[in-house]
Amino acid sequence: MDFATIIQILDSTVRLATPLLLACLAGLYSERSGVFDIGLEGKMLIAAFASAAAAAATGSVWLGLLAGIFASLMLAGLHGLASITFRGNQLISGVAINFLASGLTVLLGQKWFGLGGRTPSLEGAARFEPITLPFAGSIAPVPVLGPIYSELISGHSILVYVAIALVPASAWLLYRTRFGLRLRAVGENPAAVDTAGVSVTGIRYAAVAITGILCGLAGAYLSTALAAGFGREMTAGKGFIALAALIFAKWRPWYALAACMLFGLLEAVSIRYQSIDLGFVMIPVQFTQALPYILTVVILAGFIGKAVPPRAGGEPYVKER
Amino acid sequence: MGGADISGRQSSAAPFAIELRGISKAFGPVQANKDISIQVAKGSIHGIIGENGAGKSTLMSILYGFYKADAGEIVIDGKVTPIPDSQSAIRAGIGMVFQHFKLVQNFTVLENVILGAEEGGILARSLARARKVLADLAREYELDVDPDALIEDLSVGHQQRVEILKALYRQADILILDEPTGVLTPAEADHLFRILKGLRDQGKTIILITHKLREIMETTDTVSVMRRGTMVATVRTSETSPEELAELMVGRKVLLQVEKAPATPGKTVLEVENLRVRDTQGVERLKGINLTIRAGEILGIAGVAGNGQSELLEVLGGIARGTGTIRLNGRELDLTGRHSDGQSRRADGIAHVPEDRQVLGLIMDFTAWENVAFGYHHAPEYQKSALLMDNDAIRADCEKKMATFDVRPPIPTLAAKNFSGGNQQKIVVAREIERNPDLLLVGQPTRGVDIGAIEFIHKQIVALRDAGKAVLLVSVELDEIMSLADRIAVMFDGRIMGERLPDQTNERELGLLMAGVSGEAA
Amino acid sequence: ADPAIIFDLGGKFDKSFNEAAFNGAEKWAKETGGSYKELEMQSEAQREQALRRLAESGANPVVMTGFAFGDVLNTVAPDFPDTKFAIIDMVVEQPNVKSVVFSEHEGSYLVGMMAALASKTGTVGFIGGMDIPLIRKFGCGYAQGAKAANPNATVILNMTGTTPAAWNDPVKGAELAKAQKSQGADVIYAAAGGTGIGVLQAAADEGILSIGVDSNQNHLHPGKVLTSMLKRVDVAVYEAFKEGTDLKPGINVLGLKEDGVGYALDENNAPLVTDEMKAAVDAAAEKIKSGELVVHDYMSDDTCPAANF
Amino acid sequence: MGRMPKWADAVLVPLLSLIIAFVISGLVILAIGEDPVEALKIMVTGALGSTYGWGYTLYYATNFILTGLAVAIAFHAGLFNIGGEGQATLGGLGVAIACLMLPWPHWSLALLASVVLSAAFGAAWAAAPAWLQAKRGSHIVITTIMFNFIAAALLNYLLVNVMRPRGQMDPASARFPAETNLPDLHQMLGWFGIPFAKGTPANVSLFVALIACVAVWAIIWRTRLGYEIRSFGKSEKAAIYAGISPVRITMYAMLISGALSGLMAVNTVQGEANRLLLNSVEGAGFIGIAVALMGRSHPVGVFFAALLFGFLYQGGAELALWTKIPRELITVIQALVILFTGALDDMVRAPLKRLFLASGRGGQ
Ligand SMILES: Nc1ncnc2c1ncn2[C@@H]1O[C@H](COP(=O)(O)OP(=O)(O)OP(=O)(O)O)[C@@H](O)[C@H]1O
Ligand SMILES: Nc1ncnc2c1ncn2[C@@H]1O[C@H](COP(=O)(O)OP(=O)(O)OP(=O)(O)O)[C@@H](O)[C@H]1O
Ligand SMILES: [Mg+2]
Ligand SMILES: [Mg+2]
Repeated sequence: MDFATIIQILDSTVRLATPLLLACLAGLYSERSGVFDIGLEGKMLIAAFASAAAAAATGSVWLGLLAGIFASLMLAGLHGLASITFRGNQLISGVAINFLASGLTVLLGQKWFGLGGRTPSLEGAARFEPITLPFAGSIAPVPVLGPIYSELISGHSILVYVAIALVPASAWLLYRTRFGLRLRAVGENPAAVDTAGVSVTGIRYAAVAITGILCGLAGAYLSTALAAGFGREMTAGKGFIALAALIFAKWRPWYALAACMLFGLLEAVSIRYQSIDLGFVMIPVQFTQALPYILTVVILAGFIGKAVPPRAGGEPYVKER
Repeated sequence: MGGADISGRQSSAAPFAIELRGISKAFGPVQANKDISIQVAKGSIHGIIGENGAGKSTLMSILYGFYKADAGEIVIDGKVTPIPDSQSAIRAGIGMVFQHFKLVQNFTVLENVILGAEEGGILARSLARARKVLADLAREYELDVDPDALIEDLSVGHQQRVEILKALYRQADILILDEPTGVLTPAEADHLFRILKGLRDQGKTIILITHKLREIMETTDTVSVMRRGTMVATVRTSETSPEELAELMVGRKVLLQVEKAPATPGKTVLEVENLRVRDTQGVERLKGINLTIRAGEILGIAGVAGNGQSELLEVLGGIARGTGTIRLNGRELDLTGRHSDGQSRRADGIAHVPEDRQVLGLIMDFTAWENVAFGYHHAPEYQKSALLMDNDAIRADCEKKMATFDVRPPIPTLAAKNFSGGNQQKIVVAREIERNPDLLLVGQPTRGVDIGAIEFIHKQIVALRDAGKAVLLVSVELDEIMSLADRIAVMFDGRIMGERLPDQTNERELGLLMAGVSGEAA
Repeated sequence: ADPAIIFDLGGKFDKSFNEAAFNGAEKWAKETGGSYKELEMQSEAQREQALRRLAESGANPVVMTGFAFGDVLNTVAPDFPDTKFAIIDMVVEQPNVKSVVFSEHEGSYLVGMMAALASKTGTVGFIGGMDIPLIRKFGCGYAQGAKAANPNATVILNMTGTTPAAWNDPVKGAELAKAQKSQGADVIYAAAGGTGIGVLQAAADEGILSIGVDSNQNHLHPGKVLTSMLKRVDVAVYEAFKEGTDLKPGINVLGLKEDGVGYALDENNAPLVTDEMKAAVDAAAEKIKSGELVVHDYMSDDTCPAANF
Repeated sequence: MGRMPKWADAVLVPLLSLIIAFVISGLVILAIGEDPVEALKIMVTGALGSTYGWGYTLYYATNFILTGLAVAIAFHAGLFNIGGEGQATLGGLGVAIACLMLPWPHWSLALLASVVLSAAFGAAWAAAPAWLQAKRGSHIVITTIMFNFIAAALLNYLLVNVMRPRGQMDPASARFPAETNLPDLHQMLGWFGIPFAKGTPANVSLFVALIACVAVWAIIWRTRLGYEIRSFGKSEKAAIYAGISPVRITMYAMLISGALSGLMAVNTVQGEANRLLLNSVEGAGFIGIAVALMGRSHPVGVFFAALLFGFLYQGGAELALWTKIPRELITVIQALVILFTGALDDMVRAPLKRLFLASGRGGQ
């Protein structure tokens, strides 16, 4: 494998990891606050749809982004209502939200655009274009560093940089601020927060809202940066992979970055090398396609100890039974 | 009714620190508090006692804004102060140490202390300030804990200090403690009461809930008694006696002393040689234990919690694995293999009343009758056929046990979580003792249990001994050990420091052994 | 009786196969002013249900798109001897069934040639939806064409996935296209339903050429889609509707000769297709039509001379 | 008494929640410009108005019962098995092998064989995640998701390269011999002279599912294993105290769960398609999660929830068949039903409880 190929695979890794990373960080906030969220997939999906639809209608990707965030926030609010206010089952709520998004996106898309749930293709200002970082052109010829900077680091859409910047930002928010302290506490022992005079409900809603916003970014990235428009079910299970990454990362921001990059890398490699001819035997494409999943299991079993979720996770906070 | 005109150390003209008027609270159909009124004078220690489920915790939770009262009002320093939430309680200068600590286990002490009382959005400043304040408080009240330690690494005694520090950090003038000594060693409890008296002398007001009459008598200025949701009396401590309080509480005379005949030990039932146990982190928790128990004998294990007593019970009960030898009636038991689990131990004739009934001894969501079979679900009398269990038989058995052990309410289909702590404990004790085991392991049998139930449980343990069975009793309550045990072994740091006979030793000597001062030196 | 059409699981707006069928039906409706009944499948078990219900309701003929109906049609057709059925992409031998199959390998051969001719790097790509025989048939024809135009050409063959999502994953399609580009491909042929949209998009973004499939997809990115492999499902549906109750049963193989497959040339891609390219491809097309040149059909023996699956 | 009676909790609350879900679904239908009353009529008559409709409703319900039970029994052990898809996929493989392996003289023997093999294959596919959870602490949610993807890839490979008869276009196995075809409800009820529509996919597997319901109920509430599973699910620590081995229970619960998922394939692969298709599971594994949650992990609840989802599936199909309403409407209705009956039920329960409490007090 030559250097250029490595750069290309890593470049692909960054692109593929970005939606995972955004969704994974999204889940991190919610789950750290004690609200489990298997509805990441649905929120991403509806955001992907809303942002593509709004971008197609207005021609502005920024309005699209706002619409995506708004749509995702609505579903997040629904999840909050079910799991915080009405103390419902968080798994059921998540499952329902996934179904809801999967149905609504096509239903509305068909009603508005008549393209079977697809939005029109986005062009120009209706899409996030790659950003060329300063000096990318002039540095490019420099050996090793040149390609790394100009091809791997430069040339992604703004949301990629946002996603990566969100990692230190989240770490800081979580471990260095009052909000972060309360957020983590509420996921571990809500009664402690409650008796300390802080509203458990307030913190959890805030966390769920952040989850909504980040899922909005993830969805918008999919449909307006990676692709140029929405297609039905276009999240294709990424929400679940993000969830896996979150568990993998033991609910920590920097680990989340590593986990998502790993998943991105595994997928990039399996895309790059489909059928592998070993001479005596041909490894079928199905095997390489399953490889990221097989490796995930292997890594999980071999290297990651027991992942302990936030202690109060999944349980609604009830003080009077 | 309550609300008697009693004002502790202060003159009755001064406003009360706290006055509750006509507080009522129902949980669904359960009326936990009925029209309760009390007055607590500023700068006094006020005790509240009552049976399990009498409504003490509920009342205090209302005062702290954790629960909302259905009716009634709260008056603080003479002003009617609505307390809809804990925030308001804190603002009104109330701090509470709950029976089950409200601490975040994987946070540091500092983080727990500032939680909810942070200054500004960034933590660094709050942490720095808290560190200073904590140092001051530690000096002032002997409340030192390592501010950077994780809560999960602290002993319960230290965890409780953190809870008190939390309240003091918020400048509480009124401190409520709900069963603070349930999990403390005598030394820790003494220390706590010293702190509380110090706080009182600085003008703080303290409400103390406890089941231990001795603590009430020694510490409080006034005491209120609750029964079935109502306040039955409030009296000056100096004008009452434990016997009177006990009778007020339970509504009948209670024996505060265990009555038992001298032991007549028979053949050796349990022999433990060089028993060693490591925990999951690989730390050695038992470092070569040797002991024997004979039939018709109660061996009491005294010691500060966390010195290996739990591990000893766990290894004998088949929960943990270890090395060494254990012989029961001369037969060696498996310590590591397939036959080292709880099922095998039960089959061998060992029954186990675990220290933590809610986490180990019961499935809180199961009904009482399901819990009665817990651990004995393989017992032949509970089977209908090779495959099916005989639920009717278990239910019938449960009814019988509930009757003999006076479990209230005697409803087999009620979930375990809906029984009060004392009655939960009775279910566990009934299940284990009624098996008529050769060896009974008992850990903290009366923790958090009211005096009526304590009396009953103690009687049962003695009865089993008198039936010629061996009992291993682990308790951090020296009182309990002194009055129940026929022989006392003191554990410290995974070792047995020495053995004493109850009538040839005293609390001071045992206390020294518990602190690791060996027998010869003491 | 009104005719009816049943679309396969991809849905009638898949921008390729089913949509072509839909266009054919619409064309018929517009021209004749007639109305027709349409259905979209949502689950495997509904295939039989849909067929029976339509036949019972009197629809005639009943046209269905996709090989997956073959099995069911075999059992349903005999129960409705008076109803005519037409199935696309599959052969069902029943007296009241018209089977329309396309020689996709021939069309793919032509676009494969065109790809190799347009390629500057000598490497061309193929992205299929799922590794199933039909898609291999496309890929195999394409590879033969590319090798014919440039014996040294390298053909990269990729499949999107193994779950139904593989047909609807434009993001992965785009990523595959980028991966192929980084391996040197500068023309990529997508036969992957909705996933293909992503392939075409990525190719346009990356400044390389792409080739559409089934419908004419040249307009999706004018000047950036080299051509589209046309599979005239629309014509087949249109014809079947037009024949109406007189639908002629039997097997209908639509190849180059029958104008059933081909490549698209319109104002969107005219600047991309040089006269030499057109000449070479048209010459090959003639040879195929005349039978002088036989493109190997993967499905005839599950092997491919030009590619390894 | 001022307590909410059990029947209200078990029947009234879900019913009211269901009504809310349907009312909101009606609003959605209005919003896309269709007539909700008409739509409901089509759904009800289409799914329940004829034995024909029932034939489909019950067919789907059969799938959902089995996957719902699978999720439910894992839930009882405190395990979240999202791997129903993959386990059912493998179950399909088991059915195909059973049906193609031997020339069975009669369907009943073939059924026996396919039941055994599908359950075994499904269980085997659940065994690895179970073992990894029990021994290595690998989170079962992740591993079962991963095994879904791996199962899809495996089946894709086998169907394309191994099991597909030469020259066949479909990535599907050969058709099973006619002797293995299971009798459908038309045939079975015909034996008793009860008329039932011909040509519907509901078949004898329905009874397999019903037997599974009873068996699961008995396992959970009547056997020692079930007692141990429930204990372990409620509290691992307490289970160890009682001498219940976590590894053993995790394995058993997941094996049973996987076997139930696998059994689903008997219905789809042998009962309906008569050959193994690429996507015969069609998301039933995921629906099973919703069914189990809605059914509160009780076999009776699972049965009714499965019936409800069967109705939605078939009613929705009819809707898509006869109106211009896109099929995704059904997904939305499903979502609303799951949401309101499963997660927002307290919205109905809390006021209802207060109502009962007030009336109880008033009555005293
Ligand atoms: N959150 C709750 N939900 C429902 N019922 C409750 C709740 N908390 C307490 N109860 C009931 O209210 C009554 C009073 O309980 P409370 O905890 O106040 O008693 P207590 O006097 O503190 O008992 P103990 O001495 O055991 O601590 C009991 O019957 C209890 O079962
Ligand atoms: N009727 C009820 N409905 C629901 N939950 C109840 C009910 N009664 C009691 N509980 C719960 O069961 C717990 C045990 O009751 P209770 O307060 O009497 O015991 P406890 O004293 O807190 O236990 P411990 O002995 O550990 O101190 C209560 O905290 C309460 O949360
Ligand atoms: Mg209490
Ligand atoms: Mg208590």
